Amino acid sequence: MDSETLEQVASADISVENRHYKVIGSRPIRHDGPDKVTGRALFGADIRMNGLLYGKVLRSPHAHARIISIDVSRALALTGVKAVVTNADLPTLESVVSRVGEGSINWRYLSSNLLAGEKVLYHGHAIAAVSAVNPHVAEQAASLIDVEYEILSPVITVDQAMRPDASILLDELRTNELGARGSTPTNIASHDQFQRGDLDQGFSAASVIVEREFTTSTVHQGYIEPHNATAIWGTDGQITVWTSTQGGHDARRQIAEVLQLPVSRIKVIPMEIGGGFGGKIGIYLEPVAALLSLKSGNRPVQMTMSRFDVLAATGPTSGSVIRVKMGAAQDGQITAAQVSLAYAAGAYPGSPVGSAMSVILNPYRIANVQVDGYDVVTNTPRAAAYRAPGGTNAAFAAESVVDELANKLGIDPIDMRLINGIKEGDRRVDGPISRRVGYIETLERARSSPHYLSALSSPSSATCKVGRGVGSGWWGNWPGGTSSVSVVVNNDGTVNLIEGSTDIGGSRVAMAMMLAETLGIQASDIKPMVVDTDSVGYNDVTAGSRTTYSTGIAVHKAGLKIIHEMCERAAQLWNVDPGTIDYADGVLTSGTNHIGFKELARKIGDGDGNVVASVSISPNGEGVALATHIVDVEVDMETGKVQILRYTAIQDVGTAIHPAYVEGQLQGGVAQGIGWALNEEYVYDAQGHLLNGSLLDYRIPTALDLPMIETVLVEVPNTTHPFGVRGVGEVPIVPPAGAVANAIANATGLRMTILPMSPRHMLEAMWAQAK
Amino acid sequence: MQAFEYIPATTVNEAIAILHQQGDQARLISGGTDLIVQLREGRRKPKIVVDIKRIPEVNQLSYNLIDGLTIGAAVPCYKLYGSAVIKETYPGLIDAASLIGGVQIQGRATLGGNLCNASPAADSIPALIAHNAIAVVAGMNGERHIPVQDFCTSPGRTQLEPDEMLVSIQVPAPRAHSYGAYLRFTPRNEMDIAVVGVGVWVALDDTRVVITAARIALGAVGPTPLFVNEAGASLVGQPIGSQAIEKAALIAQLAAKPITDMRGSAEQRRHLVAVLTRRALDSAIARASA
Amino acid sequence: MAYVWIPSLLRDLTGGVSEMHVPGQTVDDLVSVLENQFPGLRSRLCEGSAIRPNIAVIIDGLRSKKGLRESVSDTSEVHFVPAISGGCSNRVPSNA
Amino acid sequence: MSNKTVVQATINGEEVEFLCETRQSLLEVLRDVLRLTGTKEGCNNGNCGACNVILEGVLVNSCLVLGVEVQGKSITTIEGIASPQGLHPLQQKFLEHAALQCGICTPGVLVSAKALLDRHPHPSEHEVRHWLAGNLCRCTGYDKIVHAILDAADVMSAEVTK
Repeated sequence: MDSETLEQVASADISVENRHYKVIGSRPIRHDGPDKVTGRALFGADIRMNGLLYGKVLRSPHAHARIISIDVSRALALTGVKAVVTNADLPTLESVVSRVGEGSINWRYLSSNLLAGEKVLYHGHAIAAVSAVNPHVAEQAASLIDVEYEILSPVITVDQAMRPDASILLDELRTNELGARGSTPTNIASHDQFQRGDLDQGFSAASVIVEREFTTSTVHQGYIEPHNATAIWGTDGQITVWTSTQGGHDARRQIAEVLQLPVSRIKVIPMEIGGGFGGKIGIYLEPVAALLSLKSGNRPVQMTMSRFDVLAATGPTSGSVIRVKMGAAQDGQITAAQVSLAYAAGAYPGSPVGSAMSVILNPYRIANVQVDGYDVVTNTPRAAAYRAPGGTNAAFAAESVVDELANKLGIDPIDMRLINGIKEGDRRVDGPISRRVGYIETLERARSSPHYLSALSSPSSATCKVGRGVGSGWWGNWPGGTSSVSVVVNNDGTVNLIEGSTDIGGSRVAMAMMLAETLGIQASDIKPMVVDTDSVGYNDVTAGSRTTYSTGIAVHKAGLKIIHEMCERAAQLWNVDPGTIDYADGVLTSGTNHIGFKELARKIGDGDGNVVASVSISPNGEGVALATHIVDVEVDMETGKVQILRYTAIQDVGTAIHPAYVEGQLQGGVAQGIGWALNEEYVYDAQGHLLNGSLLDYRIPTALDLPMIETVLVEVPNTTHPFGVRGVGEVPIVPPAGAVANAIANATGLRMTILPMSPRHMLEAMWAQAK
Repeated sequence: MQAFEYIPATTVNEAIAILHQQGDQARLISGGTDLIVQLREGRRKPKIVVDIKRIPEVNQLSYNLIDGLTIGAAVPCYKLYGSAVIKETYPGLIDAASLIGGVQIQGRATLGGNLCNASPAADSIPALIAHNAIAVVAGMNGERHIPVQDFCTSPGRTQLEPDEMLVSIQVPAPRAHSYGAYLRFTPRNEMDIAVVGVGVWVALDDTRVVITAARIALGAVGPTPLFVNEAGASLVGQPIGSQAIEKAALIAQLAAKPITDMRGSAEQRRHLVAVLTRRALDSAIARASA
Repeated sequence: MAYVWIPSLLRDLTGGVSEMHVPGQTVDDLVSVLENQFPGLRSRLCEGSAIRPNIAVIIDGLRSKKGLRESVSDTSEVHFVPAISGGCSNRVPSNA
Repeated sequence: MSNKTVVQATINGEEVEFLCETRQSLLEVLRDVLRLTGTKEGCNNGNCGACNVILEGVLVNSCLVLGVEVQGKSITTIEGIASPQGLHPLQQKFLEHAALQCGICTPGVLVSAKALLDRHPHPSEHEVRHWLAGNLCRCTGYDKIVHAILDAADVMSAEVTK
């Protein structure tokens, strides 16, 4: 088979509905599981080696200040200290914005975020780093670095940053309006817009209009493993980095750009990663550890962030202010919607407001719309991606308003969404025509679910009220990105699957299952492994719900190549034409000859050339994801505390390769969404100091805060994937805040317009309503 | 973390001698769940850390009808709720001991440490005050007794002299028909710091209708845990019922001096004092009249 | 002719025209035709010889990877939208 | 730099002797001195449970114990949960229920769960959730973790009955 026929085979396999799989849909034990339940799995901070030094970072105590001077002499004088690095050790980069797949990056900003240059832009901004013989000495040395600051006034929220007299973070920044550059210094990095139809006409056709402003707090991904990096700058100039990253090749490119080195000088070894959720795409420590190694006599240097560092200097996703005006006719049709979103990007431009602009109204078919989005810099950590970036805040606003419209019209909230829900062929609010999606299916399954059909439970006490809410969410998964895999057939019939997509939540087993399905063998006979950047072709990050989709296609194609080669080998064995060989369920047949995959592998052995295949692809079949959630809450009217009583997540998952891990994605996303809805927030004082930089006061949900999370997997296969895979990981975090807000409104009559809906904010809203 | 010397003391006198010699340079460790965090964050920088866990007196945990309950300063929380008789007799203390941190914190944390750490939001202190507990303190000049209600002087500071140590906490034997309760409010259901905590204790007459004595103490609404004598006193002689309880709650609320911080607003705290005082009294009265 | 949707922020250049048929084989062709008709439009969409990093070209509902070099058909519908940066500014895939 | 102290302890049934600085936590000793890196650091502050170990039969955060405090004590870490005969039922059930995603909290959760079942062999769902409240997991929403522990408890009590 040549490559063209391979393409045909792949596309011939795309008729996926009603297919009966042997491996896909089963629940085998993940290959990396035993190491992870016994403590043997090696995460980034678990690397130990001879001569290891430890690095620590000095961070800014101020939210906004000019650095006048840095004196490292006292630190260097401390016994046990090997080296100090500052921004002066990094190459000076031009302000160049690179197109990077679907995103963009200004390398100079990335560099200044690693080690601050002229200014510190948030409390916790890295300024210098020290290497020493142990972490305690390194920490002490960091505290001996003397920095002189000129303190500037900070802007923490988008409202503060957008004021005309606001303190300016980046002197060179001008507002970009689709290529038009503003003329005056500003904190508004960009303004984008979708506009279609006629708003006035749309609103005048409405019989009910709801208009509200929503405010949401900065929140963090909250992965339990802190960022870490271990690096050796070898005497030969080769750099080796062990790190926890969502993508080894991506980390390599960022390190190369920041250090102005060719990528071939750098090898990144992605270790097991303890959660990322988008926050471990950008680099923070890797080049710093490498520079410390270079300046410490080429000894290995390990850096691990403290939890405060993680919260103060990595991750968070944007706080936002969102205004929504929406009108609907008596029959429930949404006639017009006008939305504006302002997202805090943190210290450098790049909030997820662009995706939020699509997320906010895309579940619905609306003819008259205008959506404005503003990316605003603030004296808070540079925003990073967080699971469906920008989606949760956006959906909180829109889903609240849709719910309120439904209430006012006396329409059931699921019916309201059925009336307006997007279907194949409908025009999306962000422009394009919708492809096949399963939104309506999720709504129908929600309506007939045991949860929705059940009665609400009675309040547990006289001071409590109970209510039920519904919320939906749309997410435009990353259309693919590049994935590369290699496959080797061992002489005992097992198969090595070599990939570069870091496995955060069980993707290795999913890849093994897809290869097993393709080859007609058992998943346990596949040995999936994630390798370093020198050992496999380029792989984009594990993000954007792309891995099972894109790497899955690569795995499938590699499997087809293996089948092709195995047929060739069988043909030689039987002395027949390869074209006569039929391959099905792991058995090769030609006339009366037949042989199993394993047996043939044994016969081939190692003496006659291995059967191997490599594939690198960049597919383009975005599978849009949609979900509908139902939640029951109990609100203590005296304390304002909201308890989640029952939760059901219904999602179009395309095809669930390993259903348990798909359910896990839904449950995990819901849990994060509930945390965002109820208690998670960055608390700053007026000077911009982060006050709650610990896992005690940054309150992610504990086991006692959540009920079991029921899931309903709706399978509407994605026609661009051989097994119908659609990205599933991100959309589960989109509906929860809206759904919980709607449940609170149902219980109490109170429309919450602020996240988190913490007890304090709940009480304040109740008091305001009582006035 | 700054380097320090670690000395496992085996007698009270040895520990006190070190404190006497070293003054502020020495710090005692029992469970370490506060101290180790403070050392790590550089909030305390002792040169010497004295481990008191091998001293017999600080490990005693005993109860009898005459002396009541003796809780050695180094007894971890889990041992309190591991004892059936303590659980039954002092459920109001157990309420607090089982709320400090999670299970793994309770494996190490002690009420003694909770008291000496003197956090305004400490869970055990309002409960101990409500139960009229006494801190037994040893120093170079012998032993002295300090009512827990007077023990804390400001956030992180106590009446302990630099060369004194807490040996144990004495909780009086309960009188008939008396019980305590502790309630706190936190946004999460566990692993959280009290936005407000309320410890109460009530005694009923033999008919279990009239309140004969009551004590109410508040946490996280002032620089130290706050004993509100008037609130408890207002209940004495009153029949159990919502009227008396509402009044006591109102007095407690007026006594609170909350501030706004990252964990809650002053207004929210003032509001919660009344709610929790009411609920804690309901709970203690229900226990006492059962 | 491909059917091109003009982003609302560029409609000041097109005199309010929001969608139109444009001849061409590639996105680059379409942009050239539009530039001829509405001078200044190319520099708003492109930086040097590429689509601006923060703009995505969507053709028939699928995001283009090749930018200006992407082919279009007579029935294609083309949109220029803010790039959905699932990774914000720091997602750094290879195919620049 | 400070002097080091010799400490003897029993770790996972084996007697060990190590040198440590007084300021090193048990977590640092396990990971950096003894290279038992199965015990994880998530917050170094007692708030996440990733470093949980069993000390003298009691569940503790190893980040809140000094290495020098364990002189003469017995410690069980994640590396000591399985036996030469195979995985502990909890470990087996975690695999079967897909009760882990990234796996960083898993060692601490398993150690907590073992301490729970050692003390309360038949916990209710609420008791499991209460006991695990100090173990933060950001991936799973706890659902499958709770199921796995309840299932393991059933299996273990069935084995005891046999």
